[in-house]
Amino acid sequence: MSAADDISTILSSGIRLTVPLAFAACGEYLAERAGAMNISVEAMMLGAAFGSIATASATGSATTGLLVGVLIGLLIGFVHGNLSHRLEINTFVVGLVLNALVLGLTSYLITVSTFDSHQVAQVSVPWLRDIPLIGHPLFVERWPVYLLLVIIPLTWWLVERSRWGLELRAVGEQPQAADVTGIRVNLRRRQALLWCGALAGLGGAYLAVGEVGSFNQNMTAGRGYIVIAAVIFGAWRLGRTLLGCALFGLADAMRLALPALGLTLNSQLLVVAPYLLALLAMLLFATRHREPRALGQPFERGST
Amino acid sequence: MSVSREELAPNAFGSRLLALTRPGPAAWQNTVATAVGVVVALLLSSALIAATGGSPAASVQALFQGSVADGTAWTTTLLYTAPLLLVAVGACVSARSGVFNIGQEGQVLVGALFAAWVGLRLAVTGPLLLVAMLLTAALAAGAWAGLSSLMYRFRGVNIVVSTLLMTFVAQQLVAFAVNTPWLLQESRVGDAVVSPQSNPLPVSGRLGSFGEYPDLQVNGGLLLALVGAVVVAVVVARTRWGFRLTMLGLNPLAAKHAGVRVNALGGAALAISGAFAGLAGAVLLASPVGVNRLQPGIAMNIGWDGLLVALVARNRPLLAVPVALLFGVLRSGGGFLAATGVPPFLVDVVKALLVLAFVAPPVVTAVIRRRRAGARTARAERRPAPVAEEVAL
Amino acid sequence: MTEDERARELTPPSAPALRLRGIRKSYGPVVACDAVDLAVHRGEIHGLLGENGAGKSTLMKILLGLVQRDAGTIMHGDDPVEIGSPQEAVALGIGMVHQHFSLIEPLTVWENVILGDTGKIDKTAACDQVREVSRRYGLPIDPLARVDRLSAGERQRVELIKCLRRDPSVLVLDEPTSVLTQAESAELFTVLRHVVRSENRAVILISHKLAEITAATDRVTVLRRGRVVFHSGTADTGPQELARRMVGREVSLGAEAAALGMLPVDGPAPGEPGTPGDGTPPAAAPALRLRDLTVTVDGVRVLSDLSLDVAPGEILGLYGVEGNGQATLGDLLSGLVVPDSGAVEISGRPVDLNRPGALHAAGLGIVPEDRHSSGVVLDMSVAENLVMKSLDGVTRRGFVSRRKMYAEARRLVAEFNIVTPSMDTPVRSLSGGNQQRVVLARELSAGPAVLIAAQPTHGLDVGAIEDMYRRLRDAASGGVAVLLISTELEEVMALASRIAVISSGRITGVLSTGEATAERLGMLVGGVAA
Amino acid sequence: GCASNDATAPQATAPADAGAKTDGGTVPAGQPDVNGDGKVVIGVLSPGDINDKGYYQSFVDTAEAFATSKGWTIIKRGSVNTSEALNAARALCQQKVDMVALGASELRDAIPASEEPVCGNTAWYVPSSDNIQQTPKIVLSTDEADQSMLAAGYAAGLLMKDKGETKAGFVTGPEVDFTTTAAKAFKAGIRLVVPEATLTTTYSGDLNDSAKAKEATQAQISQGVKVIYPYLGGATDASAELANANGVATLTPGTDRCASTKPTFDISVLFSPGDYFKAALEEFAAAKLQLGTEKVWKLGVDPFPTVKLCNGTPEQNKQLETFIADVGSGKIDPKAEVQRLGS
Ligand SMILES: Nc1ncnc2c1ncn2[C@@H]1O[C@H](COP(=O)(O)OP(=O)(O)OP(=O)(O)O)[C@@H](O)[C@H]1O
Ligand SMILES: Nc1ncnc2c1ncn2[C@@H]1O[C@H](COP(=O)(O)OP(=O)(O)OP(=O)(O)O)[C@@H](O)[C@H]1O
Ligand SMILES: [Mg+2]
Ligand SMILES: [Mg+2]
Repeated sequence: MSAADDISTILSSGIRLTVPLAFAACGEYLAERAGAMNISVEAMMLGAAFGSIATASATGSATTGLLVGVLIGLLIGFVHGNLSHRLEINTFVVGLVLNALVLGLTSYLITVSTFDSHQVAQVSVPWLRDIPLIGHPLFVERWPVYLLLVIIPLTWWLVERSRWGLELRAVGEQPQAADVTGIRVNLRRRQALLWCGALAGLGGAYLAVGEVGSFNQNMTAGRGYIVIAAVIFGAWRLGRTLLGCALFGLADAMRLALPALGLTLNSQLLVVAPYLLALLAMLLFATRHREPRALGQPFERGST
Repeated sequence: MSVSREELAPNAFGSRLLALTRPGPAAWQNTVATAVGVVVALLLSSALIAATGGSPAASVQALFQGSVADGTAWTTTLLYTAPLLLVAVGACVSARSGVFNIGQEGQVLVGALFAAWVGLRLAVTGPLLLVAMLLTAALAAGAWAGLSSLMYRFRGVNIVVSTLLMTFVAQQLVAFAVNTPWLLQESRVGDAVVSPQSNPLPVSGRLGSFGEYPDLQVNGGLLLALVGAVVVAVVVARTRWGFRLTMLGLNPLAAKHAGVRVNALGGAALAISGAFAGLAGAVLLASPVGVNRLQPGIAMNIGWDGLLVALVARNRPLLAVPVALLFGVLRSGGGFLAATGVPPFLVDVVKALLVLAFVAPPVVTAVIRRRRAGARTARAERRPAPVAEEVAL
Repeated sequence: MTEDERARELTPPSAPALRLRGIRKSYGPVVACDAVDLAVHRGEIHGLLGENGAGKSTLMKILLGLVQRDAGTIMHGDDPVEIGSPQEAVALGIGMVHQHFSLIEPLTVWENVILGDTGKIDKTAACDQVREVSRRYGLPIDPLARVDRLSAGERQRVELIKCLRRDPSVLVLDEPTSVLTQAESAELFTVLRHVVRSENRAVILISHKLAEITAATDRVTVLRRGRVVFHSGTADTGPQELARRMVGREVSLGAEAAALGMLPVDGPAPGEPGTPGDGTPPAAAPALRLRDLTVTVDGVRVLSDLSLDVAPGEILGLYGVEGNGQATLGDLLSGLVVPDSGAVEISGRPVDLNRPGALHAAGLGIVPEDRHSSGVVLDMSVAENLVMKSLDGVTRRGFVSRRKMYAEARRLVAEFNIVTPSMDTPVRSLSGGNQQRVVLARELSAGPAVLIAAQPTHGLDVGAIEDMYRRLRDAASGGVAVLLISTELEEVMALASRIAVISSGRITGVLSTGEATAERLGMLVGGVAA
Repeated sequence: GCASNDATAPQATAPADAGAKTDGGTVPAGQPDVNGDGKVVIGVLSPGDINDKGYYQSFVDTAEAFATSKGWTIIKRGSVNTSEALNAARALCQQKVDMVALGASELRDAIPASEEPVCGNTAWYVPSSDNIQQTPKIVLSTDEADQSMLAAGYAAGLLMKDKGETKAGFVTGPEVDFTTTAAKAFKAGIRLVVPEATLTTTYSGDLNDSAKAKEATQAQISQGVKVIYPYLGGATDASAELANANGVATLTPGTDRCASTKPTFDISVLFSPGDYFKAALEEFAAAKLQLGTEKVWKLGVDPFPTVKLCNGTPEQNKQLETFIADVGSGKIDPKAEVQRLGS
């Protein structure tokens, strides 16, 4: 085995571990830019993972499963949005409760049912896959991975270039001012949460029907929290957020691949690395100046 | 100046109590909405059971049997209630000061970790050991939560986020401790397999209890929690410190303006909330009947649930007592669900739905009231305006 | 005013551009607007005059679609229209410059300008439009600049450009001058006149300042407690009548003029603390001494080397346009901000500003600028708010004694005429004037040597303003050194014996009231040392 | 001052010899209806996911099948946190079970409940690796992981030798004692056949995180590993499927899955707690279960644990059988072999 192959293996593995995070991070990033701090992303991913496998098992189509996963993410985003940006229940409370609810519900349902395993098809791009080093990692993947090629630029464009995104940013920074300008603040936040739900759902569904092919209890195992850590680590910039996801994904890949290369590292340290890095990022680069000013703050017309 | 109410009522405190019992229209609506919410939550849960082939009635029966049917069941319920209440009381303190700590799960773990270390390594004997354990747990978890406060103070790190992230750090810290022989991993006997857990605590490091199991046995942790709830309730409502805390929570700027050391007080509130969570960790570890070992799973989601208890109790320490009991009932009752074929995860679903049922009503009634006003406005728009006499300009 | 313009004003075009009929809006028990009729014509500046809380902003928010009315009709030309959102208002040609909050600071000028539009974003076109509008009206601005780097005056320009770009037939400005220097106000009125005269638009100018209304408008409508109580051509009426209509009783333009936003016709009576001096500090040792205070926020010097002395028994007015460091000075003297350098001495002793509560302990009382955010705790009771700074006096062994607290609160409520249903009423449900009295009562009850009053009359009605003036004068005559921080020229002229002018965080001059004229102050405010 | 960790270790169990243990014991009256309430209820607690299609599920499935055939009732509860074991066991006793069966030795913390009055009339079945103290109330069922894992390694070694491979892989969850010792014995087994063989052990951190297990498996496959032991829980199938897809041989963690088609396994390593439990249940049904005894399951002596090749050549099968018999007869000392070759 050559060093190039080793790198190629780790890269592949890192990409696969990054993809679910990256999908969800695109969503969480957009929601946070709109000021909607949403810790229910774990619930979205887990619910979607369950829904996608259940559907794939029932219909025999992994792609349908993927779609249903997205729908479930949307549903959770819709519920979260309405609870915290229509009824104005504290968004952290809503997030905690949804996480607990979805974990309980999926664990319950998986106990009383059994599903077959299903996976979406793999795409292998001719010629490109033969590029040394990066060819195999990048061009032999389950097809939803390539959705990232659309979703990342689209998310960036939506936030930075579209009118909707301009309004989202306004809502995330100074909701009162946005309101008098005629922007429906809570509506925009609910919409942002829908986008977040759809993408986190896609991430979770990809994990289930793309990556693993089956569902087991608490299968997202805290990936939603890693996504939140990535957005913080990325200081609310899309590029750096995705970099964070890639970093966390690669770190995991290294941890899982290094023993095969004859090296071992302290596993607790590696598991905790994303959280420590996010905390460090916040400590070192005074992120408070980059954080959307109204992040996590409810909006009610008339209050200052 | 109008005549104030206290001038009429010599006993101002009495009149305040009276005012509490006289429900305003909002309180009445809230009660109804909460009742409706609870019913909806229970109906949804029953529907879930029925849809998956279980029997809702049998599940309720099992929950009842497992939690309050007899002394034994009560003992288990109270065993869970104690740490839940401790966490919730702490959460009340920080929430009162306007700081939202959601890292209790980690703080429980840190408390248990340090209590275990003291209990197993400190060559102290007798009841002193227990005291040392509880104190260390409170101090360590308080300091752990205090870290978040420092990060906020000096680098502006959002407290909700940092307490959340620190939870995962705490989990790995405990995992490291119980996997590391020179730290807390259990001793190897012969060539037996060792588990990721500590040795059991010596007997002197366990909490006492009242009553003889299998009859009702009240664990010492519950007493600790009840005392904590009462003390916190009194301190918050009656002392100068509590006055400042409330002021800080309601308007930090005004508090600072009034000479409150906001960072110190907010940090103290966060640390106190962490300390209570840490105590909960020590209580879990030193439970009079229990495993008495530090294990990675020792927190058993008590931290998360305790936070929910405080939310349902709307951050009132005394109200947290019955709520913690309810959550304890659900936990101990959940142990009986298996017999009905219903997965115990049902309890988590019920809990989450109940929390929503308690948290949503005040908000929902407020919104409905606002909507009603809005609806009236919408209808009025269709009505032609009374034509005022033409303004000659 | 040319003959031509005068002629046009006297014969307004027949159909109003916009007409409101029987508009009503209530917030619970508070009726903000009640059967309001208003007609605005093209080619005129229409003044909307009223005390604080009269319902002016509410009326305009209804016009803008931000607030839904309970009853009434809005006629645009000859058609009744429904305005459900600001976008619909824009479509009808109504634009508004808001009193508060309407620019998003981290966004650039052009982004702010197009916020609220619909359709695709075209940056180049937007920037071109900004440049075009700014050239046409003489409002220079860089479309690519971030708003948080702009001064108050520049932000006002952005607001104007944002409105004018949409080519409104009716332009509403809600108290636009409070953040502007006199020169900037003059510039604004020039633009408005241009908009009205050459482009035949309608302008609604909202103000509670008599002087501004009489100087800048063609026609005036007066609101009192939500009702239209008077309307007239501006030329056909005078300050005296407008004041009477606005307040609802006969008022003298002497003593009360300042409360109405007019320069006093005659100065304060001799012998009062506000007696004009000669601009040099009185001989007595200063009770408050600020030494070279410098504060830097985000690399910007908000206060630089600010020094001031205030003697016992005097009222020193610190006058300047909003956003020149007064707020920071107020925060500093509230203990919310610690200066980079400099010192504060009270009664000759330096105060350690790092210690919370040190200023209060040293004998400094303060009526903060924004009472809701830092003066009171809205959800605590009147009694609690009254004792919150002197908790030690009502505490025994760490426990707050309710008996002592109520006794103290009752005393203050009586002394300061605070109208409240009970001691347990949350301060939130008091009226603005009474909230301010709570703050003042609390601060004066500690027997301070120094009282800082920052914008003490913001948001109060004339009666409450007069009461506040009286109490500040009383405090001064009782030997307290009063520092009055105000953006209202009339207020400082009426109250202070000396006036210090602050501009860009530095003191540009100190004048006695005798030597202070609007022109000299105006130059100082503009940063030109006199 | 500080005490050392070992000073606080429970002063337990100078391991008595097995013979003495099996001698004593009591047979509770009325077996199988120990509590005499007219029905037989078996309560099963498992620390793992009882739908993992493997180790943990086998225990519950066995119990369920047996109970159903006898007309008994079964109460099963999975995913029991070790810290909750004690309360979970008590809950079973309160529900009047006749037998409490622990699915794995991780739940040993539940054992003190057997001494409590609530559990007065219950039989206890406890699987054990040899550090659980025998009490008069419990039946211990012990197998030595060394033996089955050594045999598993031996079987894997046979496959590798015939293909001329030297690289084997072991993918498991957390890096804890039971996984590290298993890996060690597996490695020793392989080296008995292929002395120069290497074993790569990867700890994914979680027995149930399929995604990570797959990545660990993939990394090993890329390194040219030809036999992989997915020593996992819920993540077993995901890992095995990946191995199948790459033509890498696999072993089962505990159950006989030679018949399985998706994924397929090449070696079944049988140390399923269900199989041991079934024997106890049979005794229980026949009213012969002796509490206070320990049943030690020996490779080559008892039917379980054992190892079988799913598609072995007769030659390979024979070699494996010989090896197992040698362990059973004491000709090979597994402990010593693991010591010698495992590190
Ligand atoms: N959102 C609201 N909820 C309740 N009451 C309100 C609200 N907005 C305004 N009010 C009340 O309506 C009345 C009119 O307010 P409005 O802001 O229109 O006054 P204004 O004339 O603009 O005063 P100012 O000169 O201070 O700007 C006040 O009594 C105010 O308290
Ligand atoms: N946000 C609010 N919540 C509850 N009540 C309010 C609110 N705003 C105003 N009010 C009520 O509306 C009334 C009018 O408020 P406003 O501030 O206009 O007082 P005001 O009539 O100008 O009196 P003052 O002369 O004391 O300022 C107050 O008495 C108060 O009870
Ligand atoms: Mg207004
Ligand atoms: Mg029985």
